[in-house]
Amino acid sequence: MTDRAPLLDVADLSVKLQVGGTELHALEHVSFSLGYGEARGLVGESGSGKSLTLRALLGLLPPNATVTSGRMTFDGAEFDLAGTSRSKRRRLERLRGTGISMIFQEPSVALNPVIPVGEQIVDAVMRRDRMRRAEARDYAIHLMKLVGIHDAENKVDAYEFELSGGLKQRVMIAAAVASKPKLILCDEPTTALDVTVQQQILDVFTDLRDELDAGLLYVTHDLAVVSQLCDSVTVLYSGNVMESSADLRDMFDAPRHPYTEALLRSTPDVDRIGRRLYSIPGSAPSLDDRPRGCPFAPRCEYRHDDCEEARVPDKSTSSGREVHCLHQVQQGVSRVALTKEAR
Amino acid sequence: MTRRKTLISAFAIVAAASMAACSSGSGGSGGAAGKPQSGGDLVMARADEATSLLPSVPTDNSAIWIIEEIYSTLVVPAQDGSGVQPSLATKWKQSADKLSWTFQLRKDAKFTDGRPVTSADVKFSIEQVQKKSSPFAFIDAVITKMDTPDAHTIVFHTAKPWAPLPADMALFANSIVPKDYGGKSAQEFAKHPIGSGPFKFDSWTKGSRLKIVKNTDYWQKGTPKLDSVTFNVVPDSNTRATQLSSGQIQINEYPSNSSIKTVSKTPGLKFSSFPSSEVDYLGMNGSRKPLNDVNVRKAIRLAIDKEGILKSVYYDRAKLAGPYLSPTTWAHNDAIKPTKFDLKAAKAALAKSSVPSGFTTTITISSGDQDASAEAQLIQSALAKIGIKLKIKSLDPSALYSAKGAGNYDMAFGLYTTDIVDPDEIARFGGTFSGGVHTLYTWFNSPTMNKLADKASSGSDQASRKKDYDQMQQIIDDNVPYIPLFYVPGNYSYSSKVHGFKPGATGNYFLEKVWLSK
Amino acid sequence: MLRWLVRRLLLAVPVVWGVVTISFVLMHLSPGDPARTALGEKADAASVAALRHQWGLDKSLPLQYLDYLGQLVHGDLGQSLYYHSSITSLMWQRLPVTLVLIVFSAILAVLISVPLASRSTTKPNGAAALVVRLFNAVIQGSPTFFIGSMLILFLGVRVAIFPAGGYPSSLGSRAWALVLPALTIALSIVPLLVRGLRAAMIESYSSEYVTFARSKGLGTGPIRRRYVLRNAGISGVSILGIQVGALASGALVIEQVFAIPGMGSMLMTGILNRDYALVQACTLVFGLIVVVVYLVTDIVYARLDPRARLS
Amino acid sequence: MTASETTLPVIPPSAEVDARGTGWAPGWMRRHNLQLWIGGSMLGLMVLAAVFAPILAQHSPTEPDAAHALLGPSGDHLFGTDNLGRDIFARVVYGARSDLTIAVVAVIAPFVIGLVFGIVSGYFGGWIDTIMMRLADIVTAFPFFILVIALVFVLGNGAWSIFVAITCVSWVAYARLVRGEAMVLRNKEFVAACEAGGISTSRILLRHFAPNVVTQAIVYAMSDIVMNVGVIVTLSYFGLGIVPPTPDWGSMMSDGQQFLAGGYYGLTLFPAAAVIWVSLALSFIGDGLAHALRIER
Repeated sequence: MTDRAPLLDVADLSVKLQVGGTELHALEHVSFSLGYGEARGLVGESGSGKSLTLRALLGLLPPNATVTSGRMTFDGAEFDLAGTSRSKRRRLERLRGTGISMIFQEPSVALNPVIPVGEQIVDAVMRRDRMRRAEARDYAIHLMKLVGIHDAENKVDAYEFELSGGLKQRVMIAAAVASKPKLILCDEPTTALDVTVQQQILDVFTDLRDELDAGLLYVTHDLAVVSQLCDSVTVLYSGNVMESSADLRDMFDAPRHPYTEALLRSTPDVDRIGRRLYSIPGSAPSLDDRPRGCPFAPRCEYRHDDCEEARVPDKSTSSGREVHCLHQVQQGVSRVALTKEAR
Repeated sequence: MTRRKTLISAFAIVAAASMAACSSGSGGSGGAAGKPQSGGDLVMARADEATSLLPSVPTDNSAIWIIEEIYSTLVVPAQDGSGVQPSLATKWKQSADKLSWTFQLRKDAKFTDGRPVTSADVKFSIEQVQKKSSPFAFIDAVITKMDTPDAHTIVFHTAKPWAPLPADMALFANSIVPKDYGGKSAQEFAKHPIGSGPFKFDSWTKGSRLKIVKNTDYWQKGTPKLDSVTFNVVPDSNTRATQLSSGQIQINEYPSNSSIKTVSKTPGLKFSSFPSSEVDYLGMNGSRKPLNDVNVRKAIRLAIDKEGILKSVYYDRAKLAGPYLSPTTWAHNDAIKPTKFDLKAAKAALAKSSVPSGFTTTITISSGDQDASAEAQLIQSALAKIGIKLKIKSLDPSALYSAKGAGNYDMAFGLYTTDIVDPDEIARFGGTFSGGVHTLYTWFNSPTMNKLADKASSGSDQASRKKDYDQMQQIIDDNVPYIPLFYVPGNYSYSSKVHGFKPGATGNYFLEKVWLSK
Repeated sequence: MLRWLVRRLLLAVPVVWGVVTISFVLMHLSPGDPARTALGEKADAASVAALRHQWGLDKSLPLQYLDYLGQLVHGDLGQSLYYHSSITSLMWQRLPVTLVLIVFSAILAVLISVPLASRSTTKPNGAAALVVRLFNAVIQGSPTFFIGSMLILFLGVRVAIFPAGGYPSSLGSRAWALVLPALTIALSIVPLLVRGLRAAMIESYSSEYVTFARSKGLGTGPIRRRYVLRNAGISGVSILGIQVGALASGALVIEQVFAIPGMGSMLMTGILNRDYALVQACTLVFGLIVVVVYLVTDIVYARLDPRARLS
Repeated sequence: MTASETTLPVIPPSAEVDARGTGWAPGWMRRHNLQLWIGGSMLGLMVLAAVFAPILAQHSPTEPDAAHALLGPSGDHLFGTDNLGRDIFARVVYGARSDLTIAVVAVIAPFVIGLVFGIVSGYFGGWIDTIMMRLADIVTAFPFFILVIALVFVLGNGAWSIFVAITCVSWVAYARLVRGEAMVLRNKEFVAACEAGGISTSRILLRHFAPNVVTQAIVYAMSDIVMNVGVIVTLSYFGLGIVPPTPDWGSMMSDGQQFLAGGYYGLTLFPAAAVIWVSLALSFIGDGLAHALRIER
C-alpha cells in the first residue's frame, strides 16, 4: 500500500435496470477504491451487482441499464459515470484498452468465433501502439507466451472454438494486458473453467501482477480465490456494499457485517471435512422488493427491529475498514481458517 | 391471319409513357411532307417475337409482317384491299375451262444470293405450304397439280373452278423461297432466309431484335427508301409507348386503346387507324342448350349495348358491326345494319325461347386480356337485365383455343381477319361448317352456306359472287351463330418523321414505300 | 471437401429430376395444345393432328416422358416447338442475360439492405428503425409488378433518368438499362434481407464478443466493420443464397415488363404456347441455378464462417 | 455439418427469416404491446370495412355506369370511378372480402401440413427426414410463380385453385421452420425423459412438440398472409386470379395501370394502398405476437 492517491476511486455508483415495464435499482451508492498495483476482490452472490459495477466503470452496460449517479477518479482524472453527453462518454471510451481493460467470464462467447484469436489480441495491441500488423502479430505471440500458451505460433491463427476453455481464457488475458493497462477488471474469469484449469489461470494472474504492476479489480463469488489473489475486498449484497476492507486478512479474520460472516461460514473448508456447511436462511431479495432498511435484514441472524426501518449509515472506521451495519458483529463468532497461501 | 391477343398483354405495365413531355397541342405531322428521302433506319417495337421466318410455318403477325418484307409473292394485295397487283408475276389468266391458272413471272427478279427466281422455285414453295402440317394448307388444298412449262411460267391446276386463286397467291405463306431451300435444310434456311423481297435478312437476336436491311438488287427500282428496319420485341405496351415518345423507336405496333388520347395530344407523334379486315365477335356454342335456340341468341344480341362497349373499351376507335364480312371487302353487305340495343325486344325474344325466364351461362375469356375482361363485364351486367346470369371464366389463350376446338365452352369472344384479299377465305371461315372449324366453333351447320361458298368461289363474275356472299351474310344475320360486334381498324402510333406508312387491310406494311424525314 | 462436393451433387440429382418431372406433368396436364396454338384457329383438325404426329405428341404420356428423359441423359434439351430451333442454342442466348440480371439485382439488394439494416440497428428502437420497418412493410406489401410500374413511372418517365425498358446492343447503355429492372427485382427481397441482417446484427451487437471488443477500446467503426457486419454478413450470405429462387421468380415477371430477352420471358412464352420441351428445359435450368447457388452459398458460408466445415 | 444432408444452405439461427421479431418499435410501442394493438386495429378496420361493405359503399361495386367513367374523387365517389364507371371505394371494400378471405384461409392448410411434416421430420430424422426434405428441396428449386401459374393452368381459375396452388408451394417454409425447432427440442432432456418413461411417441409429439414449435409458425403465418395477398394480387395481374367481376385488389391494380398514363392514378393507387395497409397491419401483428409469445430475445 502506498500513500499516494488511489488508482481508482469509485463513489456513489447507482445503476437502474429496466426490466419489462419496471425499474429496478441494481446498484445503490456503491463506493470503493483501489490503489496502484492493488488487487481488490469484489465479492457477492450472483445478482448482487458485481459484474454490473465493472461494466459501469467502462461504460459497457447493457442497453437497459442506466447509471443514475456515480463518480470515478482514475489515475488522477475525474469521470462522471452518470453522464450521458457525448463528450463524457467519449472520455470514458478513451480509457478502454489504454487505461483499463477487462476480462470476461465466458471466454467462449466473448471471443468472436469468426476471427482468429490472434487477430483479436492484435486489435487490442494496435489500440495502444501504432505498429504494422505483422509486428503486432509478433507481439501478440509474445503476449500469448507470456500468459502461458506455449505453442503460441500455432495457436495465433486458431479460432475460438478450436481452443480449450483454459486457452481461451489465456487469450482473453493476453488481449487484456496487450495495451499495458493500469487496471484490469476481471469478471469471474475462472468460474466457467474446470477446477484444475482455474488454478493455472490464477497463477497467470499472480504472475502478471508482478510483471505489469497493474491494479486488479476481481469480481468473484469464490472467497477462496479472493483470499489467494487479492489484497483488499469489498462485499456486495443486493446492489449495496455490506463491508469493505483494505486488508483482506482483517475482514476474513474478523468479519463485522453479519452477511460477511455468514458468507465466510458457508464457504467450504478442507479443514472441516464432514461438517455440515452453514447455509444462509432464505434467499436474496429480488431487486424490486428490497427492504427499506438493510437489504440483508430479512435473512440476518442478528436482526434488530430498526434494521428494517432506515438506511444504514456508512460506519467507516479507520484503516480502510467500512461496514454498513447498525449492529456489527463485535467479535468474529467463527474464525475462519482461510489463509492466504504463502507463495 | 389471326391476330393474337395473348397473356403477354397482361404484363403490360402501363407506365405512362408519353405523358412526360405531354403537353397539349395538335399532334400529327404534316401528312405529305415533301419529297421522299432515302436512307435511315426505322425501328419498330412489337409485342411478340416472330416465331419463324419460313413462310410455310408461322401464323403470327410478328413473323408474317417480316416475311412479307423479305420474300416476294406472285402477286400482292392492293393497299386498299380491293384486289391484287402484279409482283413476281406480271400477268395471270384463268383457263377457259376455269380449272387452271397460268402465271407469267418477271425475268429480272433475283434472290438475294443472286440466283434468278424461276417457276421451279414457285412450285417448290407452294408444295411446302400444301404439306399437312402447314397451317395454311387449306388455302392451297385446291391446287391439284403444278406445271412449269418454262422457267418463267407456272400453271396451277385446281380441283374445281377457283376464282380466288390470285388472291391466294398473295398470301404470305405462298412467298417464294429458293428451290430446296438452296440446298439447305429447312431449319438451316430459316436461320438465314433468302428471298427476293425489298429487304433482306440481316440478323436476329432471339427475344430481342430482328434486323432487315435494304435489298439493293430489288427488282422494283428506287425502292426501298430505308436502309434498314429493326423490329424490337417489347412485350409491355407502355414500355413501347415510352420508347416511342423518347425517340428510341419510330413505330409502335400495338398501342393500347387507352393511350389514344395521350398519344394524339403529344407533338411529334401520330395515332392512326388503318382499315383492317378485323372483326371482333361474340361466339356462342350452338351445340349446347339453351344457346342452340335461335331466339336465345337473338335476345342476347339485342341486349348487348355495343355503343357502350365501343365507348368504354374501344374508345370509339372501331365501327359497330352488322354483317360478318367487314367493309374492307367488296363482298360486304351493307344492307345489314348493326342490331340496335333494345332491352324490351331482347326480353320479347327471350320470352319466345325455350328459357323465357332466363338461364345461367358462362363466357370464357382469355386471361390477362383486360379489354375482353371489361367487355365481358359490360355484357354480364346487360344480360342480367333480361334474366340471363352470365358467369365469367378465364383461360389462357392456348387453353382457350383447345376449349373452343373441343366445343367445351358456352360463349367466348373471338376475332378474325382475312389473310387474302378475296372474300372466299373469310366467308368460309365465318360461315361454313367445313374443316373442323365448325363455323367459328359455334357448331352452326347450314348446307346452304357451303353451297353458296362453293358457288361464289367458282364464279368469276364479281357481281354474281357478291350476290352469293350477300345471301351468306344474311343467313348468318338471321341465325346469329355468333354476333359480329365491331369492325376494328389497325391502330398504330408512330413518329411524325415516318412517311408513307400505310398498312394494307390484310396487314402488309409495304415498308418499301416508307421513308424517314430527318 | 471433394467428397462433400460429390455427395452434394449426387443429392442434387433427385431434386433436379423432381423438378423436371413435375414440370413435365404440370405442362402436359394443363389444357391447351401446342399444335393448335402454333397453327391458329383457322387450321383444320387434320392439320393439327398432322403436326401433333410430327412433334410426337400423339404418343402416350409415359412414352413421351421416357423419351424426354432419354434425351436429357444425352445432354439434349430438345427442340423448341415455338421458336423452331434447338433449345440448347436458345439457352445460350437467354441464360447469360438472366444471370447478369440476377447477379446485378443481388448486388443491388445487398447495397440497399446493409445500410438499412445497419441504420435500424444502431438505435434498434429509434425513429430510424421505425422508418426502415415501415419501408420494409410497404415494400413487402407491394407486388413486384406494381413496384416495377412505379419505378418506370417515376424514374423512367417523370424524371427520365433511365430508359423505360429495352435491351440495347451497346454494353454501356445495356448496363444502364438494366438498373431499373434489377432494382425492381432487388426490392422484392430487400425486406427479408433487411430483417434477417438486422436480427443478426442485433444479436451480434448484444453479444459478449462485441462488449469485449469495446472493452479493448475499439471504436464504433471498426466494431461495426470487423465484428458486427462480418458476423451478420455470414448469415446474410445464407439469406441471399436462399432468396435466389425469389430473384429468379422476380426476373420472370420483370423481364416481360422491361423487354429483356432473358430466360424469364422465354419461359413465359413457352408456357403460353405449350412449348413443353422449352418449359421443361427452363425449369430444369432454373432448378440447376438454384441448386448450384445453394452449393456456392454453402461453400462461401464455410469460407466465411470457420465453424462450418464442409465434411 | 447439416449441409451434407440437404441441398439447401445452412440457415444460421439468427437468419430464421423474420419469424422472430427483433423489436422494431420504439419503447412506448412495446410497453403494452401497442404493436399488437395498432396492427390489430388496422386489420380490424379493414375487416369491418369488408363485413359492412354493403352499408359503407353507396354504389354497386360491379354495375358499370359508362356515363360516369374515370371520375376523380368526390363526395359521391370517395375514391372516384374506374374506366367502366364503377365506384372505386366500393370496389376496394368489397375487394377486401375476397382477398382477405383467401389470404387467411390459404394459410391454414400449409400451416397444418408444414407443422406435421416439420415435427415428424425433425423428431424422427433419418431417412424420413431425408425424403421429406428432398421433397421440400424440389419445391424450393422451382421458381415460385412458375409453379403457381402452372398449377392454376392445370386447375383452372378461381379461389379453389389459388388455395391449392399456394398450399402446394408454401408448406415448405413452415416445414423447414418447424423442423428446425423440432430438431432442437429432440435433443432436450425432457424428451429423453418422456421416452424413458414409456410415453407414446404420438403423445410426445402432440403434447410436447406441437405446442413448443407452434409459436414460431404462428408468427411466420402473419408474414405468410402478406405473401399470400401478394400472390393473389400477382395472379390477378396475370389474369389468373379471382374471376371478374368480383372486385379484387390485384385485378383493380393491373387493370388500372393502363390509365396511369392519362393521369388517372386512383384506379391503381387506392387498391395498392389497401394491400399495403394490410401488409403493415400484419407486420405489426407479427412483431407484436412474437413479443407476446416471447420469441424475441
